[in-house]
Amino acid sequence: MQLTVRYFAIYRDATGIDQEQVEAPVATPAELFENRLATYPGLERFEAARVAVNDEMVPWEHPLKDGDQVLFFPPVAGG
Amino acid sequence: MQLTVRYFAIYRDATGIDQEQVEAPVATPAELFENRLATYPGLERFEAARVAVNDEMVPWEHPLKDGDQVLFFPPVAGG
Amino acid sequence: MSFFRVSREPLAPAKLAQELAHPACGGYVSFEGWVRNHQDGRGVTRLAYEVYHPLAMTEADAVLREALERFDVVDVAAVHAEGPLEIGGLAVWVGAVAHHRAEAFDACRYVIDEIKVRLPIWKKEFYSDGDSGWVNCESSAERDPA
Amino acid sequence: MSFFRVSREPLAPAKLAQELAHPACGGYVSFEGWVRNHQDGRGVTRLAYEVYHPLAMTEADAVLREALERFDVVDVAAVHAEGPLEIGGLAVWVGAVAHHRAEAFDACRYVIDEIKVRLPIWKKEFYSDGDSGWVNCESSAERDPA
Repeated sequence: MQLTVRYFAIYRDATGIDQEQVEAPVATPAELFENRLATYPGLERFEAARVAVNDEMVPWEHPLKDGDQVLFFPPVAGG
Repeated sequence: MQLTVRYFAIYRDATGIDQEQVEAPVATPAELFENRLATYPGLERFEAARVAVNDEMVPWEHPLKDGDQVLFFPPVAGG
Repeated sequence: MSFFRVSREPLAPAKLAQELAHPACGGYVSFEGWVRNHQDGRGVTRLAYEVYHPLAMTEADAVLREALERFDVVDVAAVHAEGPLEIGGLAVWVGAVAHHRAEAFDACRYVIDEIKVRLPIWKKEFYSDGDSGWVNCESSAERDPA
Repeated sequence: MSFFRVSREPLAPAKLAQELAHPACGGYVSFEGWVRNHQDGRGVTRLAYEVYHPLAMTEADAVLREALERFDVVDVAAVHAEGPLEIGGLAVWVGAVAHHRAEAFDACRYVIDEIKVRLPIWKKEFYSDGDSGWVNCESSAERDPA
């Protein structure tokens, strides 16, 4: 599966990149995160971390499709 | 008993005066108000009306002393 | 620190907020009461506030002190207008600053609620039909002419 | 009418309030989140907000719509800062106008509460010891090195 992955805030700091193209045998954002963790050990799956696919918030077990853009959001802190 | 009486807002409109000196046989603000009502029929003892004596809020049955300054407050509407 | 004032000049909330600002405080809640163009179904064109200063100050100080005691706020303050106001004009401002916003909300609300019922302040409205009246002082005789 | 914006320019609450002003509305409640000089016992010297615009806009619109539905308010709006901020700077503004102030308080509080937990906005703090960190993202490993 070919995916675009985007990193924000502390995840950008942990990976050193804003986004990347990934070819990975994963079916869900949860699996994708584990897959990326192998490459970037600095990533951490905080309890309050969230994920969006194609600009919609989704559960970590949301089924991914080829070409999806996956956004990993670390815990937010607005206001 | 010699008293100073002050009128505010609609009570000033009803009496046409800011304040007056009154010599009256009254023991409480409630009695004083009734006494003034005889002179100024436009006065009305609203349920939310309040009275202060010498710049302290008091009950309508507060005992008056000679020389007291009595303030009749119609219902307030701040804010 | 907390302050209450009566003002014949237009209220400036941004400046007032600055007076409350404190580098340790993150949450500021304010209430502004604006003059509305209607009241009880009647058009209002302007209004005027009368304030009896000595007791307004005493009572406002008590309200602010109560707010500081009841809520975990760093500061609270209020300013009330006096004299004539146009539609949209600012009649009253209340500000509260706290470390936690919930306390700032509660304190601000407490202060405006108490100000409205406890301070010797009266509001005269001027209606679009040329009439005028003191708010909350409608005569029962006038209200029910039958 | 209701609006949400992300701003790299300093927020101007007085102007924002004017955008909400309506001649029929008497009660305006606002919340301002100011940058504090401390957090969890550490000195903070400045901070920076990162915002993911597309979803921040979508989510903020949903929050404002919910507030308009749940509370009897005439309008609500919010603006959030983006980029670097100094101590005392304005991180977020929320305003609500209503005929009755209780509804304005409730709506304003709802909007800020939801903004803080639902919008994709991240806060990086710079501490007086030279360190820095993303708020709410402290690593459990760092927190408990043993």
